[in-house]
Amino acid sequence: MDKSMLGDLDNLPEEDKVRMSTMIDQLQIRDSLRMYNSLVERCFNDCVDSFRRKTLDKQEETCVRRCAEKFLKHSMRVGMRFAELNQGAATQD
Amino acid sequence: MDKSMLGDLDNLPEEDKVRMSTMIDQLQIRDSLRMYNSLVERCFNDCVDSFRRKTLDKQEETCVRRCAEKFLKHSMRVGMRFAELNQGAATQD
Amino acid sequence: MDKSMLGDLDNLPEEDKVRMSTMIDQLQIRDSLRMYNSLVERCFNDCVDSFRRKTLDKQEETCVRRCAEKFLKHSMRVGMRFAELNQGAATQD
Amino acid sequence: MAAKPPSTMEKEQIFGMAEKEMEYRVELFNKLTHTCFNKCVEKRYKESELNMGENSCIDRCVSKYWQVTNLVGQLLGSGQQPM
Amino acid sequence: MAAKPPSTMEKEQIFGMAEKEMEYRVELFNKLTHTCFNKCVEKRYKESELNMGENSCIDRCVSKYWQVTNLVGQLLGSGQQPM
Amino acid sequence: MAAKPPSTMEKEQIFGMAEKEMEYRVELFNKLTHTCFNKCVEKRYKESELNMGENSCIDRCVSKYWQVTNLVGQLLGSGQQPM
Repeated sequence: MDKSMLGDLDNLPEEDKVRMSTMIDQLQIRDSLRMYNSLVERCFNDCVDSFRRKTLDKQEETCVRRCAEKFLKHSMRVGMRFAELNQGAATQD
Repeated sequence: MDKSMLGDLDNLPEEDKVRMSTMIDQLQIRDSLRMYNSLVERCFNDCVDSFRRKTLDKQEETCVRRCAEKFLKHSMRVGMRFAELNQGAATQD
Repeated sequence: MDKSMLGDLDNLPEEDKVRMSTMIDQLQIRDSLRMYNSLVERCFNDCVDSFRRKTLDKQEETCVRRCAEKFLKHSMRVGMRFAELNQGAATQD
Repeated sequence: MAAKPPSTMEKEQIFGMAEKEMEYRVELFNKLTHTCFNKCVEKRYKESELNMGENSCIDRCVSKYWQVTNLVGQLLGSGQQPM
Repeated sequence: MAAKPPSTMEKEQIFGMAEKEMEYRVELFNKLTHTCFNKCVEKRYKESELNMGENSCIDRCVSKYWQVTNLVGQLLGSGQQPM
Repeated sequence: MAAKPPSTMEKEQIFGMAEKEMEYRVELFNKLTHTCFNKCVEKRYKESELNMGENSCIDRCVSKYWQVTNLVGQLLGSGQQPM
């Protein structure tokens, strides 16, 4: 949205930069944990539909593994494309 | 839930009122940005289903515009009705 | 994820324990209110589909009551099973 | 009720509660808005205006959602008190 | 392990981590609850009790969800370590 | 632009805005990721690799999602200015 604000931060003293980087770290930890939760939810929903036993069978386990791996690869690809678009938008200004 | 608490705030000194209004501003900014994100998600889901090209065609663009405009009008109407019900609940006490 | 951290807390002074328990209280309040909101959303979606009148009819009201009661019982059962699994994981270390 | 000014601890709790309360209202409004859009609004988007049928559906949907909120609130509250 | 008291910075990080960790657990519990309700509970709501079939489905669903959580956790963790 | 250092109040507002802005970007990225996974990826999970068709679908999906974000942003922004 507003990229101009990031320029202002260079004027801030050292302690504020520390505070800013702590904030970024905290957001990244929160985001990783949320991603973990939503990945579990998605792969469980897509792969587990029978509740006759209380342990995953081999087929369900394989499905969950592939689902998680596929999602992570997808997420990395989206990340690359997203970064390109963000850069393009930044250099357009 | 608990409306009585809002009465207590009148007793608070000036600096606390400032703090409260800052808190409200922050929540509103967060809410606007979330609304923006969920509006994009909704209109993308409802309007874009073909991925043979990497740019929106005219029909998709029209659909997204109408979707966003319709949602905003809907949201304003819900806001008015919601305010009426909130007022009714408040005067009932 | 990382249970070791909870051990460190015993070394913290009294004021930090107070701060920690305040944090837990705040998270529980937030969680209760979110649960309330998502329960309303779920039972409304499952039980209300006709918009010819502006008040709930008897059948819709019964459906909402049962939905909410059933969800609460479900949630308690999940809580018990979840606690057992958490304990099992803790004693495994 | 009392004129006595609140202590620092009480103040923090009032602010914390007020923040959670506002977050709750914002979330209620957002869920209500999305739910009633799903229930009432035609998704082919042939036009950008809400038609008469959609408008009256929205009004009734908000009213019914509000009633469900109160009903569920009573059920949740009655846990502490005798039914 | 060490008896040395943590510094202010370390304390802030411990509190931040503990908060994120608790948020994570709450979210896990909520997602698990909603997912197993969707998978196991009959939605016509003919009664307000859970029947025997629903109860055993819920127990197994929680158990399997827990296993999926561990399995995905291993996959995510193995990025740093050799498989 | 100006060399004058920001006041405490201004600083708090800058930090608050920066935090909301980052949360917004994270949420945008997450919604985009989940939406394009739903639109492009085959859910039977016969293998753990993305095939060519999925990959090109993902690239186009990201590109179109970005355009929708800009389009909706223009519509929301135009509320304050004359259309």
